[in-house]
Amino acid sequence: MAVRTTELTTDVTIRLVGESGEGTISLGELAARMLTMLGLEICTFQTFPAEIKGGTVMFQVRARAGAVYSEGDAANILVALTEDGYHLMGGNLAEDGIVLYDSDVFTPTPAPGRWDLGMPITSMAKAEKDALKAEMEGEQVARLPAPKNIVGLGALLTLIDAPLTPAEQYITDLFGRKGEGIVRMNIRALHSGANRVKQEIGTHRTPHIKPQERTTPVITVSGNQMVAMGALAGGLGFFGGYPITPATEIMEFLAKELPRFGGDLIQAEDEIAALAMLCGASYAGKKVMTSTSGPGLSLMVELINFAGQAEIPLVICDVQRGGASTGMPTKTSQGDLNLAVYGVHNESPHIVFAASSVEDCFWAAIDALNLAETYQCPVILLSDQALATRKNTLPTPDFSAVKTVERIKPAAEDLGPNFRRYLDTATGISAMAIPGTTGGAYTATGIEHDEIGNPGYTPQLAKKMKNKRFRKLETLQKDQAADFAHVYPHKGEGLADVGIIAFGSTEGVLREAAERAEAEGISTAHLHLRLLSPLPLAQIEAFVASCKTILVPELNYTGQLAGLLRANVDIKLHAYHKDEGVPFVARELFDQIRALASQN
Amino acid sequence: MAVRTTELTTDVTIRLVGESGEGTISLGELAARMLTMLGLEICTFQTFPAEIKGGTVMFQVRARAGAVYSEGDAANILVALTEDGYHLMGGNLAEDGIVLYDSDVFTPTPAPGRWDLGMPITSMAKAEKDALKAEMEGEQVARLPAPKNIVGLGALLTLIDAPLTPAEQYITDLFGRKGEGIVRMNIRALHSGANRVKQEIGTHRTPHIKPQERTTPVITVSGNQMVAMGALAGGLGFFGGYPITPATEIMEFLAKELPRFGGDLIQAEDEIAALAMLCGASYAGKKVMTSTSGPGLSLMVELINFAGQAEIPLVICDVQRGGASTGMPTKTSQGDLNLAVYGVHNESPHIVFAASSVEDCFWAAIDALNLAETYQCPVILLSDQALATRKNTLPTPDFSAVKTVERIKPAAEDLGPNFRRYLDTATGISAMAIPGTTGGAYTATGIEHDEIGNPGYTPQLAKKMKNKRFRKLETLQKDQAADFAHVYPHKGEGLADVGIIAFGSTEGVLREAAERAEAEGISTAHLHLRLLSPLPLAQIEAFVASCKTILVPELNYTGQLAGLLRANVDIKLHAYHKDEGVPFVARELFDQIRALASQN
Amino acid sequence: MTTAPVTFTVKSYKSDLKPIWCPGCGDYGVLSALYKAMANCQLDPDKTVVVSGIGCSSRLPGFVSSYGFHGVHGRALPIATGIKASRPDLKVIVVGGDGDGYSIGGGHLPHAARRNLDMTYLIMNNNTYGLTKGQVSPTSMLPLISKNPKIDPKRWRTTPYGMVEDHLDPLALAIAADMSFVARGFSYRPNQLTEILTQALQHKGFALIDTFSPCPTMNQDQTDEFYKEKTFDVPEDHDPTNKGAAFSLATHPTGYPIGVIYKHLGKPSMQDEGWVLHERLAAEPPATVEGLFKKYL
Amino acid sequence: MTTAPVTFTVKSYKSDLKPIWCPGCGDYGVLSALYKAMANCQLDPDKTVVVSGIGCSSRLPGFVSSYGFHGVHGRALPIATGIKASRPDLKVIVVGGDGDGYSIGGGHLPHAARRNLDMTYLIMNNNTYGLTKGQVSPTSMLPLISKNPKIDPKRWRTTPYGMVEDHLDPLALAIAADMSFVARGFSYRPNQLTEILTQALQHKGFALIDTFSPCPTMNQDQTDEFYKEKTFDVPEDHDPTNKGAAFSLATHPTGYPIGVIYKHLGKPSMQDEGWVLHERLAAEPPATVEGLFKKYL
Ligand SMILES: Cc1ncc(C[n+]2csc(CCOP(=O)(O)OP(=O)(O)O)c2C)c(N)n1
Ligand SMILES: Cc1ncc(C[n+]2csc(CCOP(=O)(O)OP(=O)(O)O)c2C)c(N)n1
Ligand code: SF4
Ligand code: SF4
Ligand SMILES: [Mg+2]
Ligand SMILES: [Mg+2]
Repeated sequence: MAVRTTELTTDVTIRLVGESGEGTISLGELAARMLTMLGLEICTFQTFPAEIKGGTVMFQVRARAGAVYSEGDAANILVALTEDGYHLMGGNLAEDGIVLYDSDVFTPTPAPGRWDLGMPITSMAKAEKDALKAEMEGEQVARLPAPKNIVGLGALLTLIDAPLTPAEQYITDLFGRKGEGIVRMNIRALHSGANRVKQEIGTHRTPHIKPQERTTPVITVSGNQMVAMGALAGGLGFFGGYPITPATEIMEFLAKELPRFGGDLIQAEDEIAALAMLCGASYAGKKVMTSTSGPGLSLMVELINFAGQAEIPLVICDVQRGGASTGMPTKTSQGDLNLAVYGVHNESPHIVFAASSVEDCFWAAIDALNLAETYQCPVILLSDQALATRKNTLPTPDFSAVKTVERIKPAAEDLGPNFRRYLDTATGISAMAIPGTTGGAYTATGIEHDEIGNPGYTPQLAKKMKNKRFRKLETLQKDQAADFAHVYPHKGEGLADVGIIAFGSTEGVLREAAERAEAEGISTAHLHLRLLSPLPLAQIEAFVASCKTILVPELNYTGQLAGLLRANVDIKLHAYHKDEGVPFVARELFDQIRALASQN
Repeated sequence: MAVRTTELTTDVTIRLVGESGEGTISLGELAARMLTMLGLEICTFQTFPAEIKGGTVMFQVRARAGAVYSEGDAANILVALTEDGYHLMGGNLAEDGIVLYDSDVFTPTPAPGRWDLGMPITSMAKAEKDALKAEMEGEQVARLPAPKNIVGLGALLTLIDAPLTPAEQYITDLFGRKGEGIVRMNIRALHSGANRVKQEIGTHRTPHIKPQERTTPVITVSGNQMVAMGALAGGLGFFGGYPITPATEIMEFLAKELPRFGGDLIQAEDEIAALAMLCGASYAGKKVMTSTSGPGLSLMVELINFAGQAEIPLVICDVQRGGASTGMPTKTSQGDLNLAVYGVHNESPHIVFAASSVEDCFWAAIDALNLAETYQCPVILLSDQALATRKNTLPTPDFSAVKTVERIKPAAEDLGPNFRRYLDTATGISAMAIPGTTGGAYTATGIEHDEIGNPGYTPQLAKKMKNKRFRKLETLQKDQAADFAHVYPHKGEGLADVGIIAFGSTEGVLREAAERAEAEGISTAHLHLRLLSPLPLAQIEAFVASCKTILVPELNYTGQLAGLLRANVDIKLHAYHKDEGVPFVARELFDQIRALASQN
Repeated sequence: MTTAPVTFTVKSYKSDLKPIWCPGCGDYGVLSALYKAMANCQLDPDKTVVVSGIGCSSRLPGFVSSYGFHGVHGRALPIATGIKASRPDLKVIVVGGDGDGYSIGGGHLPHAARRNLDMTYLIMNNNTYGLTKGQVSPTSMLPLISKNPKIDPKRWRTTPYGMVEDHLDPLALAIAADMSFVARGFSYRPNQLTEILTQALQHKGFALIDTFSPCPTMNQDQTDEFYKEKTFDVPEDHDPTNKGAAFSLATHPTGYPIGVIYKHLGKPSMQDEGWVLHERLAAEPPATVEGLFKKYL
Repeated sequence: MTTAPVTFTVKSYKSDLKPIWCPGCGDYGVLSALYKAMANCQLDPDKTVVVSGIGCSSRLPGFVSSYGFHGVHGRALPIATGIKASRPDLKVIVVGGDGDGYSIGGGHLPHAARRNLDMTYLIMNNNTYGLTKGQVSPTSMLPLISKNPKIDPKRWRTTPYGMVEDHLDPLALAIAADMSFVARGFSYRPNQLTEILTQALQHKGFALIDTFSPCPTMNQDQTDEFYKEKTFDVPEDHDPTNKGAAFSLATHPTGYPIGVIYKHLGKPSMQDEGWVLHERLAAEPPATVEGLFKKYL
């Protein structure tokens, strides 16, 4: 056997493509799990077909010895289980990339620099299954899927020169209750994949990350899971929702967990009913949330406006997906910003907030529930498909930092027959009686109304009450906006060559691009907005003043954040936007930064 | 009898206030009719209570010898039938104004300069009714309302020194079929009102407009009526709608007339169903329209986006009303601009258009239907409560100027099994087969799709097809935008002192303010936008370059047009906005212009 | 009826806001029957929420001195569901019009039946859209006997050539949806209506009361006289727990029964199940987010 | 059945797009029965529109070579109404899932019945949300016999502690709404389904066919075996024009009838009335906008 060259690296990206429902995702998840067990930090990304069954799926996992900002770009290793998958998602490989393909299925046309490693994965897996069948007869074995994913896992781990022991242990745990035979088959499959790679490896260069020592344990979670757990930490009491990709997982998670925390969840007949239920439960005193995606958010517009006008706290987590209308339900986008900010007829106040990372999903859900309570209005929390399904290794959140805001109850002396629920105060915020409170009875209404809640339409009243409601947003801007505009300052003195303003799930990939720019001598500052409406104007203005030029990158067609900024701030900016269903990669953002810097 | 002083004027504003359902509106309409018959041009304005019955109504009619731009400001004559009405809407009188009040009901506190003319209108009307009862017994007479409005009419006409003969004729025609007795009672009531004024007039100064000679006949129509007639002229084939104030009248008008033109109308079960029906009927080959107001527009968001994505032509006339949510349904506002422009999740192309005057409502409806057909997408046509209920005297439209656009049908050679409904063309516009066309079968869909209409989600396809759809808006900007940005240039040389950019129903009152400014030496240009999305960018830029400073006045809370302009054009502007349920008056706009000019 | 000591009287439920309905509007009668039924049941105004949509009838919550929720058009039921599901200790009464409840909001009805929460839904059915001034509603009726619109079709403001759509039958739909209490009232029979409402308020589960409430301003066809003529009392021997019988009565070919039409006693309620669940989970060690995260280590 | 010369065969209706349903999905059977029924009726694909909402089943229009309309979730019926009302010459077939038709779109059903346009609405009822991967649907069923959710409640992805809501009964609701043709099919009885669909396509008025169409991927409870066991043929002597009998059959306590359950023959259709109107107005002098303006002089 010739001697392999393992390339010691701190950063490896593995992409897996195959047919949906054929184990590609489970192979990816297993690989991610193993990399985590080696002490590495991981970030994953997956895209599904919108087809019910069939269609190409892609799973990408990136592992680093240290914080990992994005799911990576060019893959070091591509595992291709189908020809379609290979053609659709097999582009963008590292220069010395490796293609591990199922030679039972197809053979890729060779490309220079690349190592194409063919392996009859299907027949190898079938052989293991047949071996088990020979050992133990029966229906159960016959119906088992052949362990293609485990063969692949063995091969993959060997390619990156990782030990097999943790995988063996994991397989034993995972399949333990299915019986000893099945464990045996899978362990054999693991080794069969591994051995095959060892045979083929020759002098090929393969990447190898040194296992790391972990001092504190990490969790591996997705954005959707973190939103759900943040909502629980934030005191959620009621959830009403309607299934929709890619938001359903939040509801499914909470269906299981919320009742354990004393809360209730209803699957409503549609999104309108879901939001109406939220309005009712919030009025009744609960902290409430729903999760949806674009089509559902569209249906909620009328009631978002109502809740703004009637001053009812609630949170809508909008997990953005690709395309207008039904569009591309399993792809990603940041295209709902405009609808979230402007989507009410006439005007009532509401807040738009965006989660920027898997970790932030937890905190953003808590912040959103708190903002809703504090300012008594709807909060739209933006996530997106890429963020929602992205898995990261993270330290367990610091629970001592969790603060929750409780509803402002009226003082005893204010209660009585003329309780002024909509009292016109200096902050705009007025106390809200919860049904059951003696002397707190009032009628919540979407009609223009006086302080008591009685309908009224004079110009004077309209002006006074609209000022009252919108004053709450001014209070927010004064009191809290600074907390929600995160600045990554540039290194060095003077103005930054390039300032980046962005929101949402692009934070990580932008950090990566910015660090690369800094490394190449372009000083780069980055303002990442969690609060999008009302905008933290003072913070934006200060940031703009600290940069020579401003780049606003976002994943939508018309440049919605750029428009929002221009509408509200005196700003010159360079908009970079596209909306093709896939996330940014660091390289293209770096290119944008470099191009802008060179124009300075 | 002392000698009266009639003040010859070219412009008189009469305001009537009273309890809803008590004849105030009918008195106003009669007065308007009489003024029209005197050859004057009129403009009316009314506000209703949102209460079902009861509550104060206000009707204002302004008459001029020559074009009348707005419903006027300070009233020359206030007719107050109730004390509540007097207090609520009785402010803002001309310095030498006259208050004609029903002294059976209340007596206003005198104010300097003003002439308060008390008249026991209720008892005078009752006396006439009793007289008739004495003449002819019977149920029918007993149930008649006392002719308070006719007593008031006689008084009003005499106050402005107008002849009674046209009114006598009109009464005879109007009540003729109810019997001779009723005609008699009303004519007596008319004279009783008139005589009472003659007795009281003394040396008081009263306004008098000289009757004009009309060369061409005029029509007296409202904005809602003109939208409906424009739709008929534009070739409307199907209307689906759901009642909502203040848009219902359009549907009610068309329920009667559309079938006579061969079209169909359905009152749907809700606004979502209404718009869904439009999608179906348009796909089936008809020109389609619905009318609604804010809450209904909110419910339509999901399907507007669908129609943009599936490229289905349709028109939504949004008659804006006051307040967010249910708000102030009978008041006016320009608050739905943001929702109309930005109200879709992710992004699909649609067009926002605004009617600027009662006359323009006719042409705007035609333009909207034509734009929908040409660019195969939804067109939102903005009107508002003030414009919808405003009545103007106008020449009958020039029908030879009506042009209608027909659907682009596929060429015979393009039909067949692979007919490409969504062909990616240079203009973005592709031919649309109508069901029944042999070889034209395709599936319209809101999922991202290829040229045939088959679903597809690759980044390449998403990009190509989104470009195709949005290219249509670029074509519109290139080919037609200039037609939809009306410029009133300033008089004189050089830059205008003040440039006004506005949209919708404020056109008239802005013309008035601008002319006043011109008269006072402030050169004022005015760009009135009918097309709001996509914006006619080139035209706006040219206009901005022709002015020293820009004023953007609008009737909403946050300055939506100002934001839209800033988001899209490099512009410095002064926003003036408020949203209290009532239209602008010329004086406040003039004040804004003057203040701005003085800062130059 | 309750035998608890009388703490609340009709006056306890009257708010300071004066109803703004037209003279002669049927909704006045409904409101006063509701006050009486609430007093019969001794509902605590501070623990009661009256929920509505938009319409003339939907202004009712403002006239009751309890907690109120005046929502948007057609969404009273899901709003009420949110209140009741999250706060079972509150009494929830839902009110509104036929347009609100059967047209734009009609989709929510079967699902309210499925959940069977303890709520009373009182529809003031005037067979038209009152507030928007007289358009056809899904219950706008053709002269009884002939349902054929060719015969004397009613000309509403949106059907100037006559109605072209059949009207729907709320009671039949309610029974088909298996609502656990289905009744019809008539505002011009105040005592009977009070009695029906009292029963409904005491019913365990979801109760629908379709109440004829004439709109003299916009509907001159279905006047109080019309209803007086066309309605009849539910026969003494009618067994409301017999679904087939209830369906026949509801679809009676020549008249409109007034009274309790259908009852599904003991129909499970989402709420029972919910509470059983909460009780069951309450026995488990208290859940914490910290604990949850352990799964993801 | 039609006796016209055969111009169109099953092949005429197959499009180039290959169905993307899971192996074993009931929708395959429905699609092929639909092809056959269309051939039986000799529908011209160029004059036929197949309309749907969103869901696995709603992908069907793409697999038929006629005109198609793949709309948004829950709005297939009003879309189809717009097509049919404005183009009565077209044949309109509406298809979709139980979530699409009975949950988000359920509010449109009674109004389709009221209008009674000539349309066929074929619901592929798999008692779950297929496309979003297995949540509870309004027709998600508890084991028959006991409707009490306490007994072995089905744990869907959004009801992990068991279902807490009763399921609704589409046939009973359809009869209560007086739809003029109400039937149930089963995709594993292809010939019967073809026959029912053929009748429905030939029916004058609105026809609903609720069709059991198993989803082996997401619903392992209501499998083809389950349906085979629990369904029975509509008895020979059943009179579908008897509304009461139809209601009893639809609400049968121990099984699910397959066949034609209810027919309201001669129920007026909005379309008849519409056309009568058009004919009547066609006799008047042609309307012009110029003429209209004369009223406002
Ligand atoms: C989304 C929406 N669409 C339309 C309206 C206008 N609207 C207000 S009340 C109403 C119907 C009223 O009829 P009904 O519910 O029967 O109540 P009623 O006034 O007859 O008591 C309508 C269509 C609205 N407020 N919101
Ligand atoms: C407004 C909206 N809400 C939610 C969704 C997500 N969604 C797509 S299909 C579907 C339900 C599918 O169930 P069903 O209609 O029974 O069809 P099946 O897939 O079972 O055939 C849902 C909730 C959507 N597309 N649009
Ligand atoms: S319009 Fe009809 S329903 Fe409304 S208040 Fe008047 S009478 Fe009552
Ligand atoms: S998920 Fe179910 S309904 Fe959807 S295609 Fe698969 S088997 Fe059919
Ligand atoms: Mg009504
Ligand atoms: Mg289904």
